Amino acid sequence: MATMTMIEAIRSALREEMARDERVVALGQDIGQLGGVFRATDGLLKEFGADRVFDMPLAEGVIAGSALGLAVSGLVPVAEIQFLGFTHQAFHQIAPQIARYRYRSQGRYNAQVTIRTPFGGGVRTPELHSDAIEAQFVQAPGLKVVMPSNPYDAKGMLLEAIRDPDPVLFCEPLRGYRLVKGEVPEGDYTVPFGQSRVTREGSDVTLVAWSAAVQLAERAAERLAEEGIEAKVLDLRTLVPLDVEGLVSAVESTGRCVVVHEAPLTAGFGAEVVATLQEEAFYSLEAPVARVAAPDTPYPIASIEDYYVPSVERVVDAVRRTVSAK
Amino acid sequence: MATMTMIEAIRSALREEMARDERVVALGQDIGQLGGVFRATDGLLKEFGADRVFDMPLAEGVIAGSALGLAVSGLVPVAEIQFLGFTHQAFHQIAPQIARYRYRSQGRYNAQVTIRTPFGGGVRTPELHSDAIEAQFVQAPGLKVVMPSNPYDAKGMLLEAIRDPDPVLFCEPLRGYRLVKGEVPEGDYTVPFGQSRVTREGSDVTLVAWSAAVQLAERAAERLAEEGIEAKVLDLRTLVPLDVEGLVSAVESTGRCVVVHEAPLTAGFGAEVVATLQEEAFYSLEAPVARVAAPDTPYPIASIEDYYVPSVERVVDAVRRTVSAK
Amino acid sequence: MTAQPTADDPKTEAELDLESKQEDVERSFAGPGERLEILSPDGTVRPGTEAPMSTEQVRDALRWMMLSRTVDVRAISLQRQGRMGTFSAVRGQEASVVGSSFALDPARDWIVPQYRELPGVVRHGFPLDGYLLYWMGNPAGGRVPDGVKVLPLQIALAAQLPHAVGLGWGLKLQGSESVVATYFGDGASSEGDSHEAMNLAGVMRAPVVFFLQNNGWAISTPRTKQTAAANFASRAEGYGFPGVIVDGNDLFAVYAAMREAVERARTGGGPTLIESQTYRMGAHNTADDPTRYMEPVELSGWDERDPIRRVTAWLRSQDAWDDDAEREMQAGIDRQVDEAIESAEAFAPPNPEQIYTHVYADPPERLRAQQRAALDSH
Amino acid sequence: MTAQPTADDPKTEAELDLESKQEDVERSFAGPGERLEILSPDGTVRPGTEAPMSTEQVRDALRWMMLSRTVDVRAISLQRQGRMGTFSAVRGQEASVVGSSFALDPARDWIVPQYRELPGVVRHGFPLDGYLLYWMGNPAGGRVPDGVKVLPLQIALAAQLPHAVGLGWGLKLQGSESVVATYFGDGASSEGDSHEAMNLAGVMRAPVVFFLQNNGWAISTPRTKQTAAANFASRAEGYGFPGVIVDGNDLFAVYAAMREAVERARTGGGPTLIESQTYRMGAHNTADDPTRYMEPVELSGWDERDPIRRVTAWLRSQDAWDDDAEREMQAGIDRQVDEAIESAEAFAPPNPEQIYTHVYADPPERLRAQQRAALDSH
Ligand SMILES: Cc1ncc(C[n+]2csc(CCOP(=O)(O)OP(=O)(O)O)c2C)c(N)n1
Ligand SMILES: Cc1ncc(C[n+]2csc(CCOP(=O)(O)OP(=O)(O)O)c2C)c(N)n1
Ligand SMILES: [Mg+2]
Ligand SMILES: [Mg+2]
Repeated sequence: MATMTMIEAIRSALREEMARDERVVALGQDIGQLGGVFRATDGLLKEFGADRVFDMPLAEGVIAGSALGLAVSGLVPVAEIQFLGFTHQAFHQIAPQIARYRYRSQGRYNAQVTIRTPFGGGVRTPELHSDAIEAQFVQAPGLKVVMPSNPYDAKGMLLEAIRDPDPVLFCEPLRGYRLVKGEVPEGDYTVPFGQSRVTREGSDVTLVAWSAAVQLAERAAERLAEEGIEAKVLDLRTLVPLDVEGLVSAVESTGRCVVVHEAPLTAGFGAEVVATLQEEAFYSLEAPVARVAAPDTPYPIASIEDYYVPSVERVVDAVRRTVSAK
Repeated sequence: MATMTMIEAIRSALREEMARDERVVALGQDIGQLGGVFRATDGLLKEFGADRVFDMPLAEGVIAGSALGLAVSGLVPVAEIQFLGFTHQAFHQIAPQIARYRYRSQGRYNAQVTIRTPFGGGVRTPELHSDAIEAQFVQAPGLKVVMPSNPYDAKGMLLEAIRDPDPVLFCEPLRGYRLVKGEVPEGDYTVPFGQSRVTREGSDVTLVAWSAAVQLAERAAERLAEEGIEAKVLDLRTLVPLDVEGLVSAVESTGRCVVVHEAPLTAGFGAEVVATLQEEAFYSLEAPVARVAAPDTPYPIASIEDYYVPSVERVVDAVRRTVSAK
Repeated sequence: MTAQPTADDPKTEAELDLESKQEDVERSFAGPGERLEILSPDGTVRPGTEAPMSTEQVRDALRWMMLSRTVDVRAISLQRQGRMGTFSAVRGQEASVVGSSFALDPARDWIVPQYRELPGVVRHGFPLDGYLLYWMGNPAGGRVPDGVKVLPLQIALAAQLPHAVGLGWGLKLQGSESVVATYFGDGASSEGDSHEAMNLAGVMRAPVVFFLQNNGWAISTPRTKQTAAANFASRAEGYGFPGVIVDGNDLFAVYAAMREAVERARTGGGPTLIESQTYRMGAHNTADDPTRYMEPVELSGWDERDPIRRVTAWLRSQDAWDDDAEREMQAGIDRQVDEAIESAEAFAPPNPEQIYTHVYADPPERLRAQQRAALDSH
Repeated sequence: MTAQPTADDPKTEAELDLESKQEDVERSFAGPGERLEILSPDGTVRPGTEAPMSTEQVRDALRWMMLSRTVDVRAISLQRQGRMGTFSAVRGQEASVVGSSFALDPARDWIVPQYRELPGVVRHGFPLDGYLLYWMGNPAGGRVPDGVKVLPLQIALAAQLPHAVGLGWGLKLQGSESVVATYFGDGASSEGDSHEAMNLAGVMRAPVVFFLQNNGWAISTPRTKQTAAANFASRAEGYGFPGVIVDGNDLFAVYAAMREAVERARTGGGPTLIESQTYRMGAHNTADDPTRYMEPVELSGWDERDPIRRVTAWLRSQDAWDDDAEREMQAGIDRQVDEAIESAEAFAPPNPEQIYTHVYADPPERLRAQQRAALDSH
């Protein structure tokens, strides 16, 4: 096992899978010669050549839409959209086209398409680069929405995504690209979708998070431990499919829950987490499930983003209120 | 007061406001000579002329995006997108552009833009015409999302929308266009946003709905009354702004709640309703809030749509379970 | 506002509008002198040109054109009887659709349709009963049979174009000699997808023929409100590949232009944009009322340009057609259409369970639970 | 796969790629013989053309160009010191931006920018300190002062183009004689928004000038991977209005072409697409490392085409420029830039409350509550 950053884990998944399966092709803006604006695809052009790694025109809609066509032709495309905020430009191809192609064709065609895209705040990017709009893709049945939080999952889930016969939106936490490190096996392994993971045990409250918010929850849990509150941290890992069972049992075991996400509060995926818990674990809940999220405003400009993205303090506060409720 | 259908009420709001305020212009596909595919704009071209009513090229993105420019120029555009399912094509102009223009410009410019668009099932339209994707616009801070269920509200809320200095997505229930009739005042009146309305009193359970689902909830309530269950029906009317107070007090008064919507269950706006109730009315809830929604699949083809869109039976079933819980 | 109609004479605007609309319709046929035309309205071949198809091929093409017209009539009547959903007729565009499809090889080439190409996709292998089933609202109609190289009909206009480019590009990467023909309308051409797709096709030299059916209308919107360009074919230059205009009511011109484009694509020459200038001889679909926006002359005046009439006139001039032949062919077509309708109507009725199938290869547990719950309650 | 590099010689591909990339760069300057060029690299006016600006105007334009270059240098160094966020330099495109803006009247015309037009929007009235404030990440920098006819900088490429069209069209409807100039890059031109906007502008004959700065690159993507078209100006024909190509490093050509386009728009002649063929003489922005994709020759070899050098050479030939004049002007610019940076850095520091303001005129109660809660906790 080697220690890798998120970006290294992603790059190694791409490299290995392209070597293993010659149907895999990579496409996106600046992914060739430059190796991607974050170097996720660094070296791929050199290793696999210009017939498998494509610098695309600046048009997200056709990056997504042509990936569907490539899949129908028999290839296995892995597309990069430079930032999740620019999937807005491809929304009409992702939600009503790629996600529905199996359904529309009643199983004749499937869209084995992976769309990789970074998102999330805290790194002082210009407008629209940090938008956490993952929940908007959850209402696109047919699509899977995958949210790795660490290098191990990033590699294993990216391999799973590329091999999944159905389309996957694979969201990468920008902030974690170089900051989050972890052990990553060299060879082939996959992390199945729909299986959440407890990253820290605790009996007083369950913190539910995904992507970069997992580290936030863990930091909050450390802080809480100092004051004697033991928080369990649950990494959802995938929003679609949602691990209802894992979620429910993690929360039932503590009776209290705080959901943490980077997207604005209203209609963020946290709402679904709460609604699901409320339906499935109603009688185990000892206090209202709290949500710690960004406010209902656009992502602000760099100098004030730290007041926007949920902080350890806000999580700690919410947990304190939740454990003391009733 | 005259009795009007939904479509007549909408048309009368457009006509009256265009007569009252010469800055108001209408634009959209087939809205001129044809009067719109549902005749919402019938007669406007003749009455107000080709300098205020515009048949647009077939491009939803620029219908929305140019409406923002028209607003900046000093006009008050009312754009029609032929079906909500085709706002997918305009998503990149609505969510990250129109909705954020006031914020981006720190108040220098505002997008006084109304986007009218029909949606909803039960009328045997081709694919994509019935999609209920309203929740996807709730995560677009800066935008208001308005969901009239009846002619009175349709007119009053459309007038409110056109005069609102901020952008409004105004979703019209396709199924109700000609079916739903009601009393509508002739002259000028507005229905303020963020005020839900109890359309039927009841003490056993509260049904929360918006748009065409309100009539569904009402029919279910009638059926339930026959078996002695008294259901209150709450019409949310607007998703943004959300009337948290009205919602909470309507549900607190019954202690039980069922949310009904046409969109797929997972991450539909029903999730937000449940999450909000759970946060604000936790100690009043005597049973889990149930959600009656479409399944997590794309909108199906015409002949099976009646099994997809929530039915009176499904609402009645859910209420029975909810009132007998505990 | 400038140039606003005076309140007391609002009609002027409407009148002006109608006049300009009539001009529009004419204008959309005024090619820049470079429109490919072979078969004249009177059925003669224009001087200096020649028929690009054999008499046998022409008879075969005529059969597809007549079949298409027959299906239109029957489908509209089925719709009126409540036996069919919304239906978009091909009437007027038969030469455009059939002529272009005849240049394709169903064994290796692909069609990526919009929704108004019935005889083309059926000739390519999509069964007629399945096609009708789709418009009857049966989910089974959505399934293109295995081996048939046609993608699903597209309702979101122009969204098929990026798919066609990806498909063609992918086939080329895999060393195939297949060509992808994708269809779209004058209306669809205004969508951003149309631009992004053609531009990418140019960059990748994808073997794609963009077949733009300019039928003068997008529902009620005339061509001149769709674009200020003199024609659509000129867009191709901006993508680095050839654009050609053909008389879309001329079977020979359409076929010849398509054959050349397909050949170019097949031999590595990249994409072509073909603007087929044709005319929608009727309503947009069964829900549309064209009298609201078309003049009676527009609705009837196109009969002389009827693409079918031209072909029969030519066949007659070749002594390869007469009333008997016509009766016989029509009778055969009627039987075929009857059978297809019967077969579609006899098809297994739709099943609510089909809502849940083909969403995912391996559905999330939550979706399985929804399916179980629904089946319990039905 | 066809044409895949053999596994044992993977370098061939990379080498081939580099070669073709160098060709690309050259090709993006090979206009089709119709490129407007007035001022040669050596500072002389080409035979048969004449300077379209007075010496005074040229000196003024030069000042804006030098200001721009000075801001670039200072901003990059501020960024390295952590006093400024990501910054996109104008270097190499000064003639393109300044020349085009000089044809606009700040009192009535509008600029709808992308993000690489600093001297243009500042000349139009956007204060330099406010501009810097924006890139320093202060929300106040987003506010265009009242009365200044500039829309906010746009980060989502090409999304500004529909706004520009709506603005121009709306102004025309209200009887104004204002013209809207909108800027976008060769990269942005591939977005669907670019097509939809230009097409609508044609239909509405909106008084809009589409000023496409083809600087050869979109981050690392060379022009020839952006489109297979020989040039971008040819797209205009497909929208029914004129398209022109200018040497974008030639202040006179840019100004002359823009002046004509603005005049056409102002007098009801509708839109124009101007392709300004220029060159990004450096990194995409402060986060970019162009040595990964540009050859050293590409990075340095453009100095002789430096748009500033040409203008000073011309002024010298007119005896209107010398080393003293240059020193003096540079000193004044340095003072101005110092002051702007000082003023930006002295600006009221950002306030977390600004997260909540300007979202709505009348914020929903829930947002107010979020704001109250946040303020309690800070
Ligand atoms: C993205 C999108 N917007 C709007 C519609 C509604 N609509 C259906 S057909 C049509 C007109 C299409 O015109 P054209 O592309 O010329 O094709 P034609 O019907 O003439 O064959 C419209 C606006 C749609 N189906 N898709
Ligand atoms: C819709 C969108 N996609 C991607 C990006 C990321 N991005 C920022 S600048 C850039 C290149 C822009 O190239 P061009 O339009 O030529 O402008 P230039 O930077 O050369 O001035 C890209 C891809 C973006 N900002 N917006
Ligand atoms: Mg058409
Ligand atoms: Mg560029």
